[in-house]
Amino acid sequence: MDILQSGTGELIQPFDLDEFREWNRTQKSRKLIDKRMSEQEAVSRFVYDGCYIGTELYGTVRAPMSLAREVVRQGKKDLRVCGQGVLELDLWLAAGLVKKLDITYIGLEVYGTSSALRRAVESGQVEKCVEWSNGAITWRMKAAAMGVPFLPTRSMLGTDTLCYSAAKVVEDPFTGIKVALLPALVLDVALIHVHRADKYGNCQIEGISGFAAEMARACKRLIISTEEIVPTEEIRRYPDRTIIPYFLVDAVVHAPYGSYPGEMAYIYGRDEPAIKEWVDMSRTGEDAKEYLDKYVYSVKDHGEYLKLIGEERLQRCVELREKRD
Amino acid sequence: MDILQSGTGELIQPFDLDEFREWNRTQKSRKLIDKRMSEQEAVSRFVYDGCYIGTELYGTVRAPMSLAREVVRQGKKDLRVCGQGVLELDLWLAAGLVKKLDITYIGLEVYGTSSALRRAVESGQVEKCVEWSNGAITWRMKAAAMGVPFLPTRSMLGTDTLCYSAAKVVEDPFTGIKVALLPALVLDVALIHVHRADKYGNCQIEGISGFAAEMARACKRLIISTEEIVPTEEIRRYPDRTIIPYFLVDAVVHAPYGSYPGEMAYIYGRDEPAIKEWVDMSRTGEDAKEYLDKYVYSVKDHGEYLKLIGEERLQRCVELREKRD
Amino acid sequence: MSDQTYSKNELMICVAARLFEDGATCFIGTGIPMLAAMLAAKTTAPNLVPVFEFGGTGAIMEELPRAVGEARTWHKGISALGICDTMETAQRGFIDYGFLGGAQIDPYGNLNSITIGEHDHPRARLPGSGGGNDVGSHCWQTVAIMQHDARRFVPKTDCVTTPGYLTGPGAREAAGLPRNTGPAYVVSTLALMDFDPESRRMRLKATHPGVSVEEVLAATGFELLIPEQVEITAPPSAEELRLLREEIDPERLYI
Amino acid sequence: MSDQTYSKNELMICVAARLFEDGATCFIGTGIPMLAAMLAAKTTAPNLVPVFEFGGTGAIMEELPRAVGEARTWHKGISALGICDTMETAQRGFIDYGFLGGAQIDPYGNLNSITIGEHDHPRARLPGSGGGNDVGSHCWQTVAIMQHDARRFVPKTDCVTTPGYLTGPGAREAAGLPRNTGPAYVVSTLALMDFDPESRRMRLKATHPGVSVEEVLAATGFELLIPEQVEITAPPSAEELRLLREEIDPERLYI
Repeated sequence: MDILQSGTGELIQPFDLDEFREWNRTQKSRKLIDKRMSEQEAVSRFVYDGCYIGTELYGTVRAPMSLAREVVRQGKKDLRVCGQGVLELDLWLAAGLVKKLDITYIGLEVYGTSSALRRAVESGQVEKCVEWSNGAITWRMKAAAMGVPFLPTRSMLGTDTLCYSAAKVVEDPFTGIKVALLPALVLDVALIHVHRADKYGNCQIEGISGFAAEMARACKRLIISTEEIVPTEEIRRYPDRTIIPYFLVDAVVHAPYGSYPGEMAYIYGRDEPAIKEWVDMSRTGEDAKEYLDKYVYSVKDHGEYLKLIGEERLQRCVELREKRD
Repeated sequence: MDILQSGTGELIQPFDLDEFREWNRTQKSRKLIDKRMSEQEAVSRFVYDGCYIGTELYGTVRAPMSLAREVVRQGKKDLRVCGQGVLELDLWLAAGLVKKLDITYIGLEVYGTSSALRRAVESGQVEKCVEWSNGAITWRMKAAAMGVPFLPTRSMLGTDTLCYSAAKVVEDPFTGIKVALLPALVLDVALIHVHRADKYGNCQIEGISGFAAEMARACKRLIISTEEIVPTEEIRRYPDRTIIPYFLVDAVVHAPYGSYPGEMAYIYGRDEPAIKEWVDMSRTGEDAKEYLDKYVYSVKDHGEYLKLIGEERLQRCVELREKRD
Repeated sequence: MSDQTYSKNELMICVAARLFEDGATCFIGTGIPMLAAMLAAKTTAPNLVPVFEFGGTGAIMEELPRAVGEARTWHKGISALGICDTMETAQRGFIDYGFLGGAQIDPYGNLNSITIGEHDHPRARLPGSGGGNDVGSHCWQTVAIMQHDARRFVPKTDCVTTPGYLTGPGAREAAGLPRNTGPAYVVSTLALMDFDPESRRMRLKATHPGVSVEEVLAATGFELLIPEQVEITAPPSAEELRLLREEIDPERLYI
Repeated sequence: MSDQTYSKNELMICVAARLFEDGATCFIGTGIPMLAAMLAAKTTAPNLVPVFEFGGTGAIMEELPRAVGEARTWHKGISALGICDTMETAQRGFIDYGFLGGAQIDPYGNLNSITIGEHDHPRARLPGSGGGNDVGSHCWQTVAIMQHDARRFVPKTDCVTTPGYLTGPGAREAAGLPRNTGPAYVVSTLALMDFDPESRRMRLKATHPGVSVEEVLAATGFELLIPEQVEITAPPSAEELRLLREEIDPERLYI
């Protein structure tokens, strides 16, 4: 089982499984502790300059937008960032917070490529882009979540994506096929937005789970924002819905409309004009700064942000929500 | 990444991922086809002498007992069987159907070791026992479900479990730790019992999911038995509960009390005296045969079996069910 | 012939939609593939099973999704699980078709969506490999949808980020990619292309109405194979256009 | 001293229950560990987090589970997922304690639960490695619960199916098992044992009431380390017995 090929990309977040185990033993309490706090407190306690950080799902769907804005507001810098994103990572890129990227896709989906990404990378402000596929980056988190050093895949083979990654190609000792081994990814901090959580951090999600289960199990610190805080009894009534148990969680932030201007299935739909506003403003660095000034720096927290957006607009999003007939 | 150690156990179900992919392309329709059939038809169409077969979960909990009895009734033989079981595998062992075992645990839980297993193995009737841990056998299915040839684990290292398995130990090329590589397990046939399914095979489960998701994705043929057949609209209302989508499924058998004498969370509890009856009768080959005569061979199907058990007993189990307050 | 006018996007959507086999599973990415899938589901492929990478399978697409994780991607769906489920379903051989895009494509159907210029100091940073690499690796057949010009149809892409036939016959298998997979079609603003089964090189199959073979060749930066018979794609029908404009994309996000 | 009589199982359950640290996560197998966990939850460890291998985490154990997948193992629980979730949670270092059993145990705490005699032609076929191997590999500390006699406490087990300290100091790490893990205690019908931190060999910690050190040694097929001070385990209290008999196992499945 020789190494047939090694990607030349940097492993920008090296890992040690025994050290991760020790962290999980000593830094993650199994006690039911009230972890509710403001987004200011959560971000200032757990996000730090230079940390390796990731956000779950995609900027317009169940994304931790209120937390992402708070990271910008507190100006955490030199971030090493995990992969895929739309609005949330775009804000960080535009604010100049990102130093290195394990990148899979950063763009504006319907609205095309990301100008913020282009500026940040082409100017050299982002020092390093290590390439992965969407599947691969999730499997890297899944490896960490499983407590194993790598997972094999048949993605990425034969491409420059592999060349610019930190994966390694080997021959499977059972059947002789080639597979790419993806190194585990243990994030320093992860941000995940959910439908409901109790004060201890037990979380439940409606609809697709994206990569919440994997990311929550692949990080040293986990900040949850939630549309609703529910009594623990409600969690215990449907334990088969608890995708994230409390002992994985470090902070629970109550954030109604936390995914706005993106959507939250069954609660509110997306605000298309608000998304387009970023699409337009992000085209130039100057306009992007103006946007950040208006929507991030000049409001002190998510509550003030929602006041700026206004009840009427939010209500319109509620009307546009996905419904269970 | 040399092979540091190889288990001496036989890989009793060799696999070829490209062949499995081809099977999934050509033998598993994506069309919505009514797959309802009797247990007789399902077992006679999809289970065959010498096939590699597995049952999901454990003989007293959401186990496909009605299907397991039908396999005995039809006398399918020389079965190669996947691992862990209580009543369901005990019946097969007692009926002399099993030739080879990828064994993790076969026993009677509370009631101790399995006499049927002892007789079958010590007499040489079961020709081969290849050893795995419970985690390992599930990860083997998970490997197949992921479409990869192996998964690494830190289980089994340093033990004779590994020596008598078909795992291989290698050094992780990223961090240098040792891991055991578990070969993918692609079953010929899997039997899974669920709370509800539609006629196409979309399945939903309440409570723990055991290894249903993994096994359903790691087999060439999948027979589902279900407490209830529901309209597809009900499935589509809660797509986030569909752990097994229809295109994985080959047969849908309506089997109320299909897990009896075991339990089905929220529907019925277990029948302790009925379980004890097998515990007692299975102590000798003769008594075990008598039990099989009474409860399997002399009834023509699951419907007749339920009549033999009687409404009153079944109703008592319903009263003992787990409830959501 | 239709007497209606239509946009290039409308035509590409219609041509792509007609490629969907009824009852097949298809990995659907953002944009034109979504419109094509909706159009197919309303016309020739009512039993189409759309799969969206973040977990939605078998949705009934009543409204156009604008993101691959939106609730519309699992609306009245069969299952709504996570990205591992869909990617592993593809890796296991359960996804028949995948739709792809990119900034550049080469004669073997390889796509580039990461950088133009040197990777570490790019002239243009593109979005990244995304799910495209996984789709191109695992789906049985892929269809690329591209603007057609010589800057995009290039002899050699700056990077290969989604595998086509790589360097030619046997190259996918040699790299370890699943057997019998690869690009089937390219739908462009000018034409429909397929791939020669021997050489694995891109081949013109049909030109769009009003486009000459010469125009296609001029807009292609490599030698495109030309078969003896070049078909002409059927223009959007009135019904296709009505569906697109009234039911599928009434807000005109794409058309 | 209690003036009540009690069974050997009742004593073992009480001794095991007192080992549970409050607020710790514990992998609970069928049988005595379940009773011990319930007793602990009702006495000294109200914040105990039981984990059952087929997916139940954090159940409020109101009734004694008789199987590791029963609904009682996730009754009012925190989560009810699958076996991969619990095993991977252990592999990731989140499970503090695990309870184990076996047919044989050796001085290093290695357990055998697959075969007595030659593996391929065994004199006795035992249930198999089960979850025990995973628990013994990944939990931070393990506690074995055993009948105490010289056929079970052997110098060398016929097979090692759940890893203890293997061949002694450093052997677990050399085999690749997670750092700083291993057996902590053995609760038997005669005594409570721990392991010498230097030699990793089993050591008598306390004898049960009325049992002499000599009796323990006579029932142990290898040289058991004897410290200068051997404690005596406290007998079951009246309250412990009441809880066991009235609340935990009123049907007397185990006691």
